[in-house]
Amino acid sequence: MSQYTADEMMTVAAARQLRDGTACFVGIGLPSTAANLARATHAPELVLIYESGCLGAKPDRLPLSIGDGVLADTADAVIPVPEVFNYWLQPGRIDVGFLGAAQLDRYGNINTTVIGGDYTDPKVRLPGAGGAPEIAASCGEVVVIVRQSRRTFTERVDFVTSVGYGAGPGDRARLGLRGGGPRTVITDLGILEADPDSCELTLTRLHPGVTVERAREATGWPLAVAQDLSTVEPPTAEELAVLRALEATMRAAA
Amino acid sequence: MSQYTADEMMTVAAARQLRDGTACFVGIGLPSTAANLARATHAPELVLIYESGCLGAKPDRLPLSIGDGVLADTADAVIPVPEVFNYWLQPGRIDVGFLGAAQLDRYGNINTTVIGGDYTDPKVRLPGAGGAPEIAASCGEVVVIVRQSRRTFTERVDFVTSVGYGAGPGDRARLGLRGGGPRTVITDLGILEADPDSCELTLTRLHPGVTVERAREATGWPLAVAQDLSTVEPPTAEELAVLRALEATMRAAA
Amino acid sequence: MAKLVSLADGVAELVRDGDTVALEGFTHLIPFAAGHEIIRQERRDLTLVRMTPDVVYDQLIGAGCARRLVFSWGGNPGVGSLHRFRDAVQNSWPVPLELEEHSHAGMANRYVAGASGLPFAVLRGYTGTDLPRHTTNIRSIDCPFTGETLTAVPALNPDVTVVHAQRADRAGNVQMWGITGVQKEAVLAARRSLVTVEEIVDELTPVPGQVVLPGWAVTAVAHVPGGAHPSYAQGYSVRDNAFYVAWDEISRDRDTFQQWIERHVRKAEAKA
Amino acid sequence: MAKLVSLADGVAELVRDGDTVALEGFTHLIPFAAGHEIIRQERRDLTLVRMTPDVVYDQLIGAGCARRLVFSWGGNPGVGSLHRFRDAVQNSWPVPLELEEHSHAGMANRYVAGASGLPFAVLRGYTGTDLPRHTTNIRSIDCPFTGETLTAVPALNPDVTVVHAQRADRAGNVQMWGITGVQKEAVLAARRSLVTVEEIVDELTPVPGQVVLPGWAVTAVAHVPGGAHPSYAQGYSVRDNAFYVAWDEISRDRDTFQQWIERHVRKAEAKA
Repeated sequence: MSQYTADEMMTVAAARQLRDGTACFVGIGLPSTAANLARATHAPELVLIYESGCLGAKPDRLPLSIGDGVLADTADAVIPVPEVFNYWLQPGRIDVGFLGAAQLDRYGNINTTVIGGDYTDPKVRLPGAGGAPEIAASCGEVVVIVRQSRRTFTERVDFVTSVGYGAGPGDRARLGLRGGGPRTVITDLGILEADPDSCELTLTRLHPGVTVERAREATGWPLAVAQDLSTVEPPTAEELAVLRALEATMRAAA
Repeated sequence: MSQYTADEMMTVAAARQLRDGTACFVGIGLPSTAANLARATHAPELVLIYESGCLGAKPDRLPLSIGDGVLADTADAVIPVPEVFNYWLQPGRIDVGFLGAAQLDRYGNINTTVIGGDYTDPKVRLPGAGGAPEIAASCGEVVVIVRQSRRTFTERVDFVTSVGYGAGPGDRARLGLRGGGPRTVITDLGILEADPDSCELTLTRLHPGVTVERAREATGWPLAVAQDLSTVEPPTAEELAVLRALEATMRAAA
Repeated sequence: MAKLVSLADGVAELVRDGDTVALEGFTHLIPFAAGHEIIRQERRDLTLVRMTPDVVYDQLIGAGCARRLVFSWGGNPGVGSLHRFRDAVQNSWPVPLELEEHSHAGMANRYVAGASGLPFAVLRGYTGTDLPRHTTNIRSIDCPFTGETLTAVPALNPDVTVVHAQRADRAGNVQMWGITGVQKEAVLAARRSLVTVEEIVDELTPVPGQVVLPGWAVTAVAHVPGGAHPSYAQGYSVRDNAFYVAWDEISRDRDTFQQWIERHVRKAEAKA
Repeated sequence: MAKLVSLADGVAELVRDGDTVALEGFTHLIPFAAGHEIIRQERRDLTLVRMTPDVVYDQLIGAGCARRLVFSWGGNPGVGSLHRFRDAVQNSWPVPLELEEHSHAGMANRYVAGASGLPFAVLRGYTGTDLPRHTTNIRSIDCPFTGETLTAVPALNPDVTVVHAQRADRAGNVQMWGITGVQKEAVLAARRSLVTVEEIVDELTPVPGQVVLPGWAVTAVAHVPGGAHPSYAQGYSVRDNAFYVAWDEISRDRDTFQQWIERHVRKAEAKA
């Protein structure tokens, strides 16, 4: 078996979440890499939707931005940005939304706005919401990809940019959020899944070589661990080869 | 001078209302003929907008329907129907709207819905509103083209499909209608214009050979007549030639 | 991915008695063949939705398929009145026809709201007209920022929308161009959709002014060349203006209408 | 008909101190050259509006043109943070920067409302997030039919919108294609508009995926080849990804930033 990095494991694990034939709302970076990896391996009919307006993009290289020309050139349709949100995301036509996070709490609430201080005088000003609040609200389910650390996995997020399960069970329904919420969080250490009853993110799988203790240390709340905790299959040779070839296309284009 | 029909006089008079460089919302029939006549004579830069989504259509023959292929083929842009109403008509971007009428009252309120009986059991069921209510509401001004008769020019319309000046001065402002309303009514007998103070349609011009008495007889209310009533210039030889050539293209295509 | 079906199977599966059905197409690309198949399959109690119920709805109404009509302009464009529509409204023949009547702006926005997963749309419309007196589906709404009063109309979400397009590929991706009206919104607003097309191709070459509906947003596609006749499909056919004129005569009388439907619709074979 | 102007004259006439200014372009077709001209002409106290304030707004903010930013995502796409934006928010350098922060869905709908002549837009958005706690421009609204509570945002109507497009003809009709983002809505929502273009042509040949803005809906057009650099104009140029990476280094430090602006913007000549 090949050697691989923690980021490669994370990307492969994320790609495996994507079922063939579903529609996936993709952001740039790891989500885009994972989605294109899925399309190049087990999910050739995966529909990639980029918020720039590219529906059904089929890039033959990794795009460098969500508005990369290769997305428009290969899309089934290029549509105006308001239409992306109004006709495609809002009515729940998109099965899976990928999100990143600067902070994440145990209910999958996400912060990408400000850290520390207060809103008008923050310690760190982050990019903000982008499409995330409505992706989190309206996609069939949300997959979060984020490196796991105490700084990121916090007891409380400093700002709720995108709602996960709010304060727990029933909150999404009370808020009128129609999508299923953050079902899965893929990290460089393993996979967390929302418990169907408590909605709490629960460690269900570890990447090969990672211990529960390490995962607990990288989590800013008492981490729930599944009784049937299992180990993620390492990347196959094919997955790694395709992933590396994809990443090489990105370096070549940059 | 050539011989001409009352309909030709009406069409030429309507065409003359259109100033070069303005944007005009055109329905099929006489309005379309008049607008294309204007474009072929004194107003080459007149922008024709058809509710089918053709912005800036430049047909070289008279279209047979508002969705005639010649409109799409020659338009600056073909846009979805919702955009016609939301981005172009509603914000007041269109200078002139042409409307017809089955009934019209002295304040330019228009009925194209039902005549006689009541709404659920009418004597005559007409086509209904189409784009007219919002054309009447939002265009810079409205020009009505309609043959004048007691049946059409009624004391009260049986159904208000499109609002003119409502019950008189101030009503458009009270209703929040932003366009200027029906400034001019072109008939086969002459031209009526809304009085700036009373808003009442007032006969200001007669076509050659038509008497005030005939106009009064064809009006179902006591017709106001301007003190400086004048006579419309008859169609010029050029106007008639262009109009007839346009109409010949329509017969050829039908 | 949309299924490729025959027109008969598509209508049998997707259009049911009592459904709210939208056939859209603005002068161009009107799905006449699908309308005829609905008549042949004797659907009943339909709520028919269409901005411009013209000849195709005159046929469906005269054939007794409709219980209710939601619309904004009902006429034979460029010709005159719809006699079957008038006969249904004025004389309840062959069955009574309820009307829900709007303006084009209102109907277009109702489809937009439906396509957008919103319960209503806001517009500047209907104000001062008699239309709101005859439908409870036109209400006022105040802007939460300026206090200004505007008009609200509820979303339209047909059970099934039927449209005609120029082309589809084998995955059911649909491509149409020219005047595309409100078809995209009507398809996206519907629970199910059926698209008849002039041609099924291996690959959809891009065309200026095209609207593409991805196959995963369409339920079924049927290959029905000429399925828009007597309307037209830009690049494939021209409008049969003579038929629209002839319809005035055919439809004026109940008997001639019934003979025409019997001969040209009920006893005709589905086109595909 | 739009006027054909030089970039310098267009900015001088259309962009005024204190204006609300939108430069739009979603990764593609970002009007960088116009942004630089605004810096050269030393506009002040602008309210800058943009869904994705990226490098072009980092430059305008660092150069002291902005008093306020209305936005939904402020980063250097694919690279990281915007250092001038962060310095302005965190340290008020060179001047304090007020923020009005939205989501993409909210901003897109605000432009749609602006283009539509409506005072507000309705969406399913923001619910449960902390965004409404920090702006009064996010409110709730009840559906007059179902009673459901949704979110309302007010229309955006910039004093001036600036976009870059591939082509215009001599009457000022503008044609763009590829990813066209929210540019049409941003132009139609604005009181005035300035479009920079790669090319002025005698006739606009139709292109698949094109958006055409008629000349009568545009205030002025300036011929500015390369005016989107370091972003790109599909069919004319490719994105200068290296510049986006380099910007991280240039902008991290106030002095290097100022030197760069001095050399590449203030002392450079307008491109047209």
